[in-house]
Amino acid sequence: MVIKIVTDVDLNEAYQYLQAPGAGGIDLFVGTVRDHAKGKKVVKLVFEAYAPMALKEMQKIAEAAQQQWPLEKLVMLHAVGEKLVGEPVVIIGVASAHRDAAFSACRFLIDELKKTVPIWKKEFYEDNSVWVNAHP
Amino acid sequence: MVIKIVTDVDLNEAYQYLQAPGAGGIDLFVGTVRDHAKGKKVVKLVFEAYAPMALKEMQKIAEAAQQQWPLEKLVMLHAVGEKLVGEPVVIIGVASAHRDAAFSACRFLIDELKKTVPIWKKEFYEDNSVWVNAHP
Amino acid sequence: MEILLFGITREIVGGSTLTVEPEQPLETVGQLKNWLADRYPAIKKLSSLAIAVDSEYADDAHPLAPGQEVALIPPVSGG
Amino acid sequence: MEILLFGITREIVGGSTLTVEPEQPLETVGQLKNWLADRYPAIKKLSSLAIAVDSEYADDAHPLAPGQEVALIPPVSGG
Repeated sequence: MVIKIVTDVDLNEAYQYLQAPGAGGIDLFVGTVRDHAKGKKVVKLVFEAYAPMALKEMQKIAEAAQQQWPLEKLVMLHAVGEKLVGEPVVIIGVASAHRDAAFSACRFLIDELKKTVPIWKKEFYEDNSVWVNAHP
Repeated sequence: MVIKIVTDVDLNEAYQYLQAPGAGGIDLFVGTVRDHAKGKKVVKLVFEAYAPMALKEMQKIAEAAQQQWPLEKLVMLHAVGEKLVGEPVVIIGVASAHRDAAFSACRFLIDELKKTVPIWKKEFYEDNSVWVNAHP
Repeated sequence: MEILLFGITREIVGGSTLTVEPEQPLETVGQLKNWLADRYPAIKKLSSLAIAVDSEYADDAHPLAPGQEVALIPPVSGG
Repeated sequence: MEILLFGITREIVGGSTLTVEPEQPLETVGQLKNWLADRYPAIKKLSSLAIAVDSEYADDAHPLAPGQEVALIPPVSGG
């Protein structure tokens, strides 16, 4: 199990960690910076993390996934700092003997990450910027 | 939309095709050679395709996915020839504005590919070999 | 008529193409399937057998005509 | 007591840490939340506010003690 908060997330690095002779299915989710949000043009994102706690929370989610599905390997990489349109910000990867578990676990991991892991995203539009989810 | 039957599938190539400024979620499925099947040790796989028809069938599946979900990009790569344990044999990738569509479409594409695309897999064990699914 | 063979059907017949020379013309996909089953009992043991005409799945009623590309499609196992 | 600030709470307070010097000791997470809400009305407008003690989410009843690492956790938005 590899869990990291880094400046740049890398797909090849993630894929490397997912190698296992018993794995037949690997699902990789890559979250990237989209050029629009809520009808506005997005220029860039800035991510900030409370790193020690974020790593702990990611670890908890990963353990929950491992209890629920038979996983060979698991990787969670999240970027911090400034990210431009098209750049990857988060990579979740799961290797399992069968694809069912890989898809389900990967989906679970990204959904839970978004709910509990102390990482914050500021969206910069052409005219202003907003901390995502901060206000109702 | 990129659909190919190739000697070696490549994750970076697939990821390249999935770049789109409107994409926020990319889901990649990589099918790899597992070291066991039905309780037996697998030494290698050999894939054979009826390529012109396989490409047509993959195209149909891709179009069905595009009708069902709002997709920015879609890639399906399938290998032919001999593949050893750990090697990737199929890569399915989908980029969409939101992760829901990316996960659902990716899952749909690999499930359908396994049902209809004329590609055949021979599993080589230590003592014999079998065309997968051939017999009840 | 020459038909393309793949996977286990290639091994059953012992070649990647088979020249079909029936006594009476085979007019449909269904008739071709029966002709094959009579000559290659191993084909009857497969989980399923489909026929593609011009690289599209064709049902039993599908007519056969000269110049078509015909292929046997044993149970697929890609992915 | 010094608390760590992130995201919008860092901007509301205007710094990445806040030294909390209450007139009366804050004994629980709930009391700290009330103290903050009184001094920073903008905090009350957030969708939610959690407190982490020693890098774990802590509920309102959680006791505060010297030597703990305390952090404000505004609504998260990773991924």
